Amino acid sequence: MEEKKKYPKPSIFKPLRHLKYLFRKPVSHPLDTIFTEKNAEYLNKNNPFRKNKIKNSVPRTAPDNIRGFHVNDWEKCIGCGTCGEICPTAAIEMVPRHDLPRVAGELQQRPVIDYGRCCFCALCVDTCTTGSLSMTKEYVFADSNPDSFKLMPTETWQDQEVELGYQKTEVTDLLDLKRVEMEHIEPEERIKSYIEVVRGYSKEFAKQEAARCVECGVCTASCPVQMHIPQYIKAIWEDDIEGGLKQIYETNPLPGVCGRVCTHNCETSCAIAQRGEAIAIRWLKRYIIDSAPDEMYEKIFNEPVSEVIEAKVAIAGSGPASLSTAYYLRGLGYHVDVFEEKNRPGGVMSYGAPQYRIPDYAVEKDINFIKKIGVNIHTNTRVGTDITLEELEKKYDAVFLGTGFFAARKLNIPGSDHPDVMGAMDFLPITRDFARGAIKLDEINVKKSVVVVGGGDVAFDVARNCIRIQLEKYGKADVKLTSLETLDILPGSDDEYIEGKEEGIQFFLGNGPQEIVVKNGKIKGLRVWKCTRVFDEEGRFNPTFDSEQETLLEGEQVFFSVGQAPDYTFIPESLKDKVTIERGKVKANKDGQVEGLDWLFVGGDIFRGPDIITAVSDGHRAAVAIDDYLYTNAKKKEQSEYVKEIREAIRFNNPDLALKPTRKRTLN
Amino acid sequence: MTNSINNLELVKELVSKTTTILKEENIDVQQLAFEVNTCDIHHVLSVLKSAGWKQLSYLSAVDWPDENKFEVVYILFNWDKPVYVQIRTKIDRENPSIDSILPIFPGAKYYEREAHEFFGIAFPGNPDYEKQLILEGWDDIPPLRKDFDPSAYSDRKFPSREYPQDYSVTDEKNHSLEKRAERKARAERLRTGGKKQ
Amino acid sequence: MKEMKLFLGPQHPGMHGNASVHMFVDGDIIKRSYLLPGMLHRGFEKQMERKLWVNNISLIPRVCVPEPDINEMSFATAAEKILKLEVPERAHWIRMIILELARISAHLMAYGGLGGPTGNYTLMYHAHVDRNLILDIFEKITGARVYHQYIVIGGVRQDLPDGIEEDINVFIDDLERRLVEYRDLGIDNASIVKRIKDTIMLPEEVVWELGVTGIGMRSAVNKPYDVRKVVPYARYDQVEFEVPVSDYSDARARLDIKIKEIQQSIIIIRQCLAKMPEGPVRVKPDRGQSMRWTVPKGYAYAPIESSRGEFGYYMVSNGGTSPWRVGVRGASYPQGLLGIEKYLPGTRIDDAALWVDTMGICSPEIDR
Amino acid sequence: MLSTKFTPKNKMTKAEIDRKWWEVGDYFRRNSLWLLMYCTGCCAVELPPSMTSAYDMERLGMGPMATPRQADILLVSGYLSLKTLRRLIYTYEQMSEPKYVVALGSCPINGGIYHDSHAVINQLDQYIPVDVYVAGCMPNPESVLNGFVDLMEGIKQKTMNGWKRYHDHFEWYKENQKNSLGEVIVHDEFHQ
Repeated sequence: MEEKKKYPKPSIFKPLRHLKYLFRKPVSHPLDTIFTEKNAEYLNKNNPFRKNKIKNSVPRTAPDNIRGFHVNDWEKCIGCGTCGEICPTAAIEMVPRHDLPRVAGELQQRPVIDYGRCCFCALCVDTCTTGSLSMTKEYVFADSNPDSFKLMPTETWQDQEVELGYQKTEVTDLLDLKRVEMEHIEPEERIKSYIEVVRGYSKEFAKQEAARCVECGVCTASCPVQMHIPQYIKAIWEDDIEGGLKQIYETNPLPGVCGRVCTHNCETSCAIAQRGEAIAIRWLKRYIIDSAPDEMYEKIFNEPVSEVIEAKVAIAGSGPASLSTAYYLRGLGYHVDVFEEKNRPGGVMSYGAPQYRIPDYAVEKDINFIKKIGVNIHTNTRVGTDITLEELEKKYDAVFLGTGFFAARKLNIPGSDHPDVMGAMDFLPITRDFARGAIKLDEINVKKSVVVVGGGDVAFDVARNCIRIQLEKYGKADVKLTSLETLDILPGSDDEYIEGKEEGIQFFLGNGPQEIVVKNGKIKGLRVWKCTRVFDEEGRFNPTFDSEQETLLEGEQVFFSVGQAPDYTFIPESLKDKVTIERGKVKANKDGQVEGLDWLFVGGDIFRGPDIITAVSDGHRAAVAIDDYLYTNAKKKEQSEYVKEIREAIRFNNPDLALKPTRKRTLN
Repeated sequence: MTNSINNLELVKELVSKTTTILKEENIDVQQLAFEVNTCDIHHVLSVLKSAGWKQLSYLSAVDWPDENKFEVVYILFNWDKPVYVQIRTKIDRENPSIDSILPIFPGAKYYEREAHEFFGIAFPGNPDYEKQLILEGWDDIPPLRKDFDPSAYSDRKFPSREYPQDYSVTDEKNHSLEKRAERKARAERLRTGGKKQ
Repeated sequence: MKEMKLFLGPQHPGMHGNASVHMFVDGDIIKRSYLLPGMLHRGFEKQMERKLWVNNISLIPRVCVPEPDINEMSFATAAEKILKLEVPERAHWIRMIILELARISAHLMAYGGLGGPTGNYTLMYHAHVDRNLILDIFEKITGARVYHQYIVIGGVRQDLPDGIEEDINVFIDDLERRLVEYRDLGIDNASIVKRIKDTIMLPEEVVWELGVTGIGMRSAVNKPYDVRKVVPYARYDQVEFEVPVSDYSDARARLDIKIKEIQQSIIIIRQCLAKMPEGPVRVKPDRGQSMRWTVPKGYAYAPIESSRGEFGYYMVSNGGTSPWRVGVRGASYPQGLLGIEKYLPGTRIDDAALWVDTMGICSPEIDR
Repeated sequence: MLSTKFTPKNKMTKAEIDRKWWEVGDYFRRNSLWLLMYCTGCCAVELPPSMTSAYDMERLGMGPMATPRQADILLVSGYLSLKTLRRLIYTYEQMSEPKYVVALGSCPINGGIYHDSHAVINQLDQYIPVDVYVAGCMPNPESVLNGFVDLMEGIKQKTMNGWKRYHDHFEWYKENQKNSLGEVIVHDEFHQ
């Protein structure tokens, strides 16, 4: 450092050139682009020399994507709380708002933001499931009271309509709106056999799908049994199959079945479905069941429940409602006998839904566990013929009826008495037995061309079964499906429609059948009129037709899938007048206890309907109600701590009535 | 840099000649990581320094409570042969101590003081390592250890605001949210280990 | 003569940021000195471990306040190194524009900061007005003036808004013209030069002893030791720029390099705007919703050239939803702590503020 | 009217005279506020634009002041770590009265993003009284300036009396300071 650096000789005049800025326009922002109106008013009044200088003052308008204070569109917001979950500063708290209506897919709560925490990162906006939350261009807020910084965002900011600033775009979105592709067997392949259509997730894909869940739990309220959906999805993501299995069995004893054929109201109300594809909740449940080894099941009830309560319950039928009742009663500590008329238990699971949707091994896996915990299932025993209801009443302390809607219903139109006209519930059990190999192909009466009437899932089951049988029998398929409802109000699920279409069903939607045309003792086809409306203004079923638009759907056979009917022949004369039956369903209280007959409980189709998962919930409620009815008078009721715990869990999880989600059609 | 591959080879050769390498990682084309025995640290660092890696970019520690170890990290850099070299070594978590590298890199002085302050690692050889640097009047375990919970500490020492207004509208008869929370808590209890994320 | 203790900061107009230089002086000459850091300690490294990968973007810009973007960039690159994630091409170029604008703004702030210790307030006013224009551009691009939270793992948060190229071009053209004025007012101003030349020298040996990087190092060793050149990140290997150097490191030389670097940054931004391709700007690091993003196990160190030197995040991931450990290598660590302790003694009291200013000492990144 | 007692018209009590003088003082004070230049946290980075030509705070009669004894406003710009809080209390107690505290950003209100940090306090008004809070993280210069005008208006309306509260509740403030800081004054190698 001895020699000092020589710099070019600096000038003393050069800096003076800056004097030119004296004559330039000032760069300062004018006062009227800084202050709010209130503060401008103060400044105007305060200075005696510059009175009313600042006019129409508004703080500078911010650019388009500025992250200012929040607004929340309450019409759109569903109270899922994802904003609060992601908030890095824990500034967002969800507060209960019971003044909001309680509907499916929404929670009665809304976010409140603490601006003493908020860091204006807008992650809440980016992750909002509905897109209701956004940020404004407002950024000025000062106050002397520190308590005034906790604000509930509504559509307005400080009661003013304001311009929106930062809003989420496709790029900034932090949710994963696309479902992880589920592998399906290709249509050409699957119609050749009864192989299961949906392959199920692999571990990797299941974890990816599970990672999409935001754990908001809006789904649970619309699930009839209120399963712990977010928690078991999280268990999958954390690779904790055992925990997931335990969580599932808390509320659903038929998860293998429900993982395949549930009506999945949960997915309809899923928060992700607000803007994207719902989480594949049903398939994730199936993933847990498929990947849980048999040994793991022992950990659900890790010691056999010996009969702790000396009371016996008989159950008529072995469908979902009956098996659910049996499972929970067994868990509560009762002796349970199930009577089934067919030679396999399962009811609609074994004889209704087709094999390609729900294979026998899945049904067996569920039922085996129910058997394993000590439920006795007596097959080939029909209540009413093999054993009467009166006998059951005498031998048992309580009786549960879950006999279902197993009779076919037909439309009363000309020609419907023809032998080639079949009802769905007559046909489906045959196909199921055929798929099992119990019936030969020749014994099935399916003609070369077929017309199916109905738009529900069952109609699709019939149609797709027909395709499979026709292909095997004749080498080619010809199935027409007609329903009153057009596609937008079709009761069947989207999956069924898509898959049915892929498999070659010809659709004639929006038509009302008028006559089955019979010539020379053979069916020629079905004459239909265009349906102009299905429901009247009050929303009641009241179809009208336009006779001008008439079509003849050609076919040699007609299947009616226009609903099922109960069969109450097993109810003896002595009880007939005590049981009230309204519109085919037994009248009972909320839990299924028949009025006037305290020992008799009902559930499933004959009580509430219409799907498997509701039947399971009926079963759970009935089991708890039966426990209430029997427990106080039971002779022996000492329990170990472990059994007490199980009983407590079952009673705790007793489901409320589900909220019905309003369905959004994604197809067009 | 065109010869970055050669530089990587050079470092690998240099380190493998000097010491036994427990683990080697190629992080990218200009970054290498070696895990070595604690006793070899000084040797490796001085060899690297004399080979041109004379800038100590970073020195710190990582806590691995499951293994009951602290991992001390040294990152060296050579501006002429641009390769970042991470040298790591694991030391015991109980009474952690590692000799100071001040004789090799004088610039390590404050890094070591900080590592002592935040992890409690002793650096014998560094005259000032026990003096407090960033914290003042600290009265708990060193804060960057995994078993220190800042949230609990904050709750204990610094009260949070309780706002008077809560915006809630509640209905005595409506228990849907409470029930939901109870169910959630129950389901959470059923979890069995699994992989902790 | 009796030794006397003086504090420079934390509350002192010549001090940048909330830190304190303790000096023991004899007359005007500093005998002993050290920095008292920690006034801005927030426990960042601990906080990062406790936040999700996605949440961290709202935390990290706060590590260094005058130039927040380098934190985002360093964090994102470190995570991308562990993830082995390919960032979309356009995102690289946008990142470079942001980083260079941030560098200009930090340099302007430091250059204007010279006004404090030397009493040249005109310079400070001019520099801050220009810096304010950069903040306005940032606000248009990212939605916030200072904490942009814009560079994220996998790219940038959103694409550039329409018409921003025009705004940037107008600004950098204007700034380029004004650079001459900045020289006139500052380093070529006779009164200032007299004050700053040959003060607080940094000899080459000291550089290696301290481990100083950045402008301090380049002004002393006369070699283009710039992370952008030596270990190029983003697309710095595809733009042409010079690294200004000097072989005589006094306060004036360092400020001279600052002005030259602003010039180079302008050149880089021009090239970026010209070469930037169209296309996507962001890829998600993982499937699923953001709160369940994970980064595989691994270690990475991501060095970035900040306005003060090599700035880097050392990141350790355990495969979870949050980082296991993030260590911050503050660029001003060596000159701020060891430099003040070892090298300030022997200089005059009034030069301490110049050291803090020209070496670029950013107290929040020392304290974290 | 029975009263014959004569009250001199122009005689004011001492308290009234004091009040009048305060009003006069307040008028000048609020039009010439001096801001203590103590950058305690990140929000300080928005102060240079507010002070320099871009937003030009001097149009409000405000300016930076280097020493606490001559300053009117203590600006708490953002979060406060424990170490700073200690110095802030020294500074606050050194300032001459009347003195006002303006807190910028989320952090002094309820901890902000550092609410769970081991080094940062959550509520500033536990330790010293605060007169105006400005929301934002960080607040734009516009918000800062609007906050200052709020303060002026408050001075006019005599609602900004945090410094009186500090006198009245001195024990309470000291108690809180002690609970969080341990000891307000430290003795270590840095402060021999």
